[in-house]
Amino acid sequence: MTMVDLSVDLGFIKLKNPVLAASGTFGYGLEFKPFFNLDMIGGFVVKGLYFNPREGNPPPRLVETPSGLINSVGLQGIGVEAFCREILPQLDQLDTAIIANVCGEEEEEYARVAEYLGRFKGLDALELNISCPNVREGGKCPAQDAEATYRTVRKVKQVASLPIITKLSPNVTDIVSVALAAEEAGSEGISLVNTFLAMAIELKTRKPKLGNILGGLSGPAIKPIALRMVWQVAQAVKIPVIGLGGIFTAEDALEFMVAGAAAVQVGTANFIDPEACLKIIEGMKKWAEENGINRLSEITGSLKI
Amino acid sequence: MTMVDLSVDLGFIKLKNPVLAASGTFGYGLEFKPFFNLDMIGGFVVKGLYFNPREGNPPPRLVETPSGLINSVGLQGIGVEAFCREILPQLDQLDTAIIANVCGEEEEEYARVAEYLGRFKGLDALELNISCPNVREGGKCPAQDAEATYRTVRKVKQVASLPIITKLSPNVTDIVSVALAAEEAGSEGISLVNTFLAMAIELKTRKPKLGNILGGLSGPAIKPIALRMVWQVAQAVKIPVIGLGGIFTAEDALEFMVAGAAAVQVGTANFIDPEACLKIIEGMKKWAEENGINRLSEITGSLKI
Amino acid sequence: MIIDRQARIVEKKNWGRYFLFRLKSPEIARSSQPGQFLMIKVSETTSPLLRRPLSLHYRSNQEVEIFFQATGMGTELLSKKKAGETLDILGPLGRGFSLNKEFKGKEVFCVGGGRGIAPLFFLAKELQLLGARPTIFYGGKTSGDLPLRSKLEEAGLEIKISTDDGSTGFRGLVTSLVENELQSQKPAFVYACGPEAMMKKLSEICLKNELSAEFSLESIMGCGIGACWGCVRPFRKNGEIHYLKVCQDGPVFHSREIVWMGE
Amino acid sequence: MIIDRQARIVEKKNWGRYFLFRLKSPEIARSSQPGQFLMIKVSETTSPLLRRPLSLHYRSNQEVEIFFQATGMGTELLSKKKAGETLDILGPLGRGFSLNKEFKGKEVFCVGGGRGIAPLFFLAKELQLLGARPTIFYGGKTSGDLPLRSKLEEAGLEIKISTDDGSTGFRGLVTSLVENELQSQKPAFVYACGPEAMMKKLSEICLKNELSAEFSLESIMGCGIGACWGCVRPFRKNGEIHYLKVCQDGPVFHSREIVWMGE
Ligand SMILES: Cc1cc2nc3c(=O)[nH]c(=O)nc-3n(C[C@H](O)[C@H](O)[C@H](O)COP(=O)(O)OP(=O)(O)OC[C@H]3O[C@@H](n4cnc5c(N)ncnc54)[C@H](O)[C@@H]3O)c2cc1C
Ligand SMILES: Cc1cc2nc3c(=O)[nH]c(=O)nc-3n(C[C@H](O)[C@H](O)[C@H](O)COP(=O)(O)OP(=O)(O)OC[C@H]3O[C@@H](n4cnc5c(N)ncnc54)[C@H](O)[C@@H]3O)c2cc1C
Ligand SMILES: Cc1cc2nc3c(=O)[nH]c(=O)nc-3n(C[C@H](O)[C@H](O)[C@H](O)COP(=O)(O)O)c2cc1C
Ligand SMILES: Cc1cc2nc3c(=O)[nH]c(=O)nc-3n(C[C@H](O)[C@H](O)[C@H](O)COP(=O)(O)O)c2cc1C
Ligand code: FES
Ligand code: FES
Repeated sequence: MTMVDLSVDLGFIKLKNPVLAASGTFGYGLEFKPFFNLDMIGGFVVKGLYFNPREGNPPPRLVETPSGLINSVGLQGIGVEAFCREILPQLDQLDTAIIANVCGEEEEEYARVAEYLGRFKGLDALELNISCPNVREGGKCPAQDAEATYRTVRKVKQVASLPIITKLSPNVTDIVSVALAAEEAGSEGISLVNTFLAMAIELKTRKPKLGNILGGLSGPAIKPIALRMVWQVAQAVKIPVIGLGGIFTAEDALEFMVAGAAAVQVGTANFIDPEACLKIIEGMKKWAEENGINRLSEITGSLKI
Repeated sequence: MTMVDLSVDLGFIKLKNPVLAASGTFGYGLEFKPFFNLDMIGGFVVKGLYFNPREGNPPPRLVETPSGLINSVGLQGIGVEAFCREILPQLDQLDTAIIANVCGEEEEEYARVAEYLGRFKGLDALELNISCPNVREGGKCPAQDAEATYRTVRKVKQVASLPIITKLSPNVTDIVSVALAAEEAGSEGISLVNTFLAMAIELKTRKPKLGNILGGLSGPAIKPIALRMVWQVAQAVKIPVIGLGGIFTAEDALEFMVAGAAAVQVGTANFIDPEACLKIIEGMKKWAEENGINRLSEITGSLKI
Repeated sequence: MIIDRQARIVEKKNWGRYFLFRLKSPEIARSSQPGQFLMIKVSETTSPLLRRPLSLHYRSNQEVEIFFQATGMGTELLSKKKAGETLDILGPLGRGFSLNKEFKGKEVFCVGGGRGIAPLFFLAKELQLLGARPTIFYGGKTSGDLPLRSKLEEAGLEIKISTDDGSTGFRGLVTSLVENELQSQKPAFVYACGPEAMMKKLSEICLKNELSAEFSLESIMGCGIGACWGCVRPFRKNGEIHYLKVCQDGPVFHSREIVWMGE
Repeated sequence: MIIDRQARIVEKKNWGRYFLFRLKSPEIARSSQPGQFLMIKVSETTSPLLRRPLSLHYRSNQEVEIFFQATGMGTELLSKKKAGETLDILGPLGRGFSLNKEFKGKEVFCVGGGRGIAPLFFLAKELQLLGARPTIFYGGKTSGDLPLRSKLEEAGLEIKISTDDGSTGFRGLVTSLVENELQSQKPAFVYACGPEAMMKKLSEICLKNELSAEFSLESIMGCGIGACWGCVRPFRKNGEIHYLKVCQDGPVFHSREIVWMGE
């Protein structure tokens, strides 16, 4: 049996395999060091970074739902300075792709964070998180509007020295138009989806279960919708698409690739199994071997209609 | 213990209890006669009706997903004439609310179907299905656009002798704006949500699992998103809101009411348990008794923020 | 149609990936016909969500039997249930095999591939009661796929065995075994259940030999009771092609109506 | 942190809604401290999705014990597992109780309400090894909520019992029992685990009596390993209020840091 080539060339970044850990589900990466050698995975996206430290949303922040999880963490984090000072030097030791997840209260802040991160070594790309439902009133975000998306990406491009992946929100009528706006604004890649705006109620108290009332739904429950969106976007854009949303198994990951994803991200699955990324990579390799596929990247977009 | 009053007055229709069976999941109603006395439930919405009979989409039409079901039935049905001739007279014997689900290829057809149905006795209201993702190319539907919603509802209102419930699609950026458009166009009620546009891929063959490629996701997986939308819409409109999406238990139904629903619909649950509606009603009654609630309708919109 | 939420597993048998449960469910047993099926709840949670359709393998006065292969998450979970536990079952559902009184004294073929044998035991027993002379053709990939062989033999049924690898019985497809047999005798009727490819081939053989046949088809089922329109397949009716519900109009169909996959 | 995917249930005990499992898991046993917890997979499907946090009730050389109450779907499913089956467990996690060598020869109180007794057995045994003199205050609604009473007694631990209904032991809240006891003796330290209201009340009693105390808190956990930021609660640190992770910075916190619910 010949060795399967798992590597993926996204143009702006080469990955040793197509599996990245998703932002907000892999901490700053170091949390997973006790479980496996981080160099084994394609890379990871660190927790969302605002310029300043943030306390995040009031608890409770999690609700388990049927095959899903709602979170309203609200991007609690240490801010970009502490990240570059304390965390990044440790990540720079790793031989895997490190992507920072860039957040902002308004367009200006995205640009400031992106500019600041560009001054340090250790990062391979920036993921623009214009799609977090846990920050603004009513869960609104720039990725819900093609024009706001274009403006934000454009502004960041002007100051960023690193390649940009724009992360889209599924809470839209027409995901393709937002993806096209990001592409036109110069984004080097697209990742989708972020979480679905959701809610849970505690019947006994008649109160929302989340301290923040609304939160974002992730996990296997959303996979069929995320897969549909990845397929639609991959057909429309020319830049590489990174697919995510409910990926728990190697089969899930492979389906996203067949739908058009060049790479995938694994989110909620890391919580249930800290070795999830590793197992998914192993499973993909095994599948490729069994199916006589020498270069895994060949299957991207191979859906037969 | 005093008897709990389960009845609900929607203004345009009185229900003996707030539980309706959802369109497309209860056949023409008669399918459930072997299981229980149909007079026990608040009412039911019959399968979607186009003017003419339809064959529906090619099989496979169903995919099971984590805590969800994707369907691409595509409104196979007998058409409005056969319905009024063969089915409606049987339904007219029942002492429960009967609602017809009105479909159309274009605005004209909605009006034609609504007008035709108004000539017969036996129906209590019409539910305008402007939100089915299984008919048009790419899953598009009028409910994805506030203006198209307004136009369609308006056109139907001009010819309809029965009250109108407009059924919304969750595949939108801003559900509230669509709900407001329906209200402004004269809709007497709003129901939400219809299914989420979704997809599944058979890895072995690299083909879509559904004959129609895309389908609509329903079931417990979508409940947290549906509940959020019902809450948002109920705060914005003055007309009664009927909530649905993944209701499987009495607790689920009660949560939708607390979020603002005046009544609820039960869909996919009917497939897993043909007695689902009945059990949910019983569970709601028990809950009301245990919590000293005399009129169940009091809890509508009682969410404490 | 009866929902029995407390059908107790009286006996459980297991051969590799194949399982047989005997369930106490007097009401369902009483009204069952061969070829009908049950919808079985396999989980108390919402995953897997849907009930699973399984044919009635046998029924006695108080009990029904199911015979199944663990192939995916649902049947896997079901296979872990133990004797003494209860199942939530719904049935009997669908239109079963037609049992023609004229078959009395006549030869009929029952052809089953793999787990497709499930409904044929009940059918063959009823055919015996009718005075017909059923022969069961029982095919599998290898000898391990024929766990019901001794049960069929002990029930005094005429059986013919085939395996793809020749590990037992005729070496080759069960359809070839049927073709061989047709050299020496023509049955009054053919019944079959098994993989789509096997049934399609058999239906061609029946056509060529001018034999009437009924097939029990599979389809992904949302409800099993005719409410979801999810289980349809195309069928020929009065010269036209229409989508019919496998759960309600079938699962047993006459060969001349069936449009085989890939046709 | 170790993932043991094959921790075999060596023994299972059951009293009403309460369950005790003894699990073979040498590596986890070796590195465990009282107050630490495990994250336990309760389902092979995606529903329930998350692992469940359960305290280490005891550990021996090769084995660990968990003691839990079946309250919802997850613990319900867990309670159906049988001896001989295996569990997928992750641990030991979190920061446990602080074991101060200076407690040697001194009286310490361990206060547990309901299932909150779980971590206190392991703790009390370690305190004994240290030469401290632990007294366990074990409170429940009624006598059926005190299933571990005889186990604690047999282990030679000093225990005091209360029930809300007086069906056994002191009639009233376990916190009142502690207050009574404080009339005659002041312990060197107080450890507690139980319902939020009980612990809040106890922390007030400790404040009034100038006692140092540690509490094991509960919180809904996404991961248990510090990766999701989902389990936070507000805590007092250097005069400010911050959200800390219960799974990583706790689950055991000093009473002076804790901001009680509704404060
Ligand atoms: C009328 C009828 C009678 C049947 N009788 C038997 C029987 O007696 N013994 C037996 O072993 N099998 C029988 N089958 C097939 C059996 O229903 C499937 O093997 C089973 O549903 C697979 O479920 P799973 O969760 O193990 O597999 P998964 O692949 O995980 O199932 C996923 C989904 O696809 C459906 N599905 C998958 N394969 C099939 C299939 N071949 N047919 C229908 N639905 C499928 C499942 O019901 C489920 O909704 C019958 C099918 C039908 C339609
Ligand atoms: C560090 C820690 C140690 C614990 N130790 C024990 C123990 O030793 N024995 C014991 O009986 N219980 C213990 N608990 C509580 C136990 O985790 C919950 O009872 C259990 O998670 C409930 O799950 P369920 O599926 O039965 O309930 P459900 O209500 O169906 O659970 C739904 C969700 O809420 C979470 N949840 C519900 N109640 C709690 C709770 N009180 N605390 C944390 N999460 C909750 C569940 O984990 C799940 O994510 C501990 C909790 C924590 C945080
Ligand atoms: C607890 C939690 C925190 C998250 N934080 C972030 C974040 O900081 N930035 C971001 O872009 N996405 C964040 N996400 C979204 C995930 O990266 C991912 O898009 C989403 O969870 C869908 O993938 P999944 O179903 O595999 O989890 C978070 C998700 C969860 C569950
Ligand atoms: C098989 C199937 C067929 C459906 N057909 C219709 C329909 O004809 N008209 C309609 O308005 N909604 C239809 N729906 C949508 C349901 O009425 C409901 O809006 C949706 O399933 C969400 O509710 P649930 O999660 O309770 O199923 C259908 C849903 C399913 C699963
Ligand atoms: S399975 Fe629902 S109609 Fe046949
Ligand atoms: S449970 Fe995930 S950070 Fe604590």
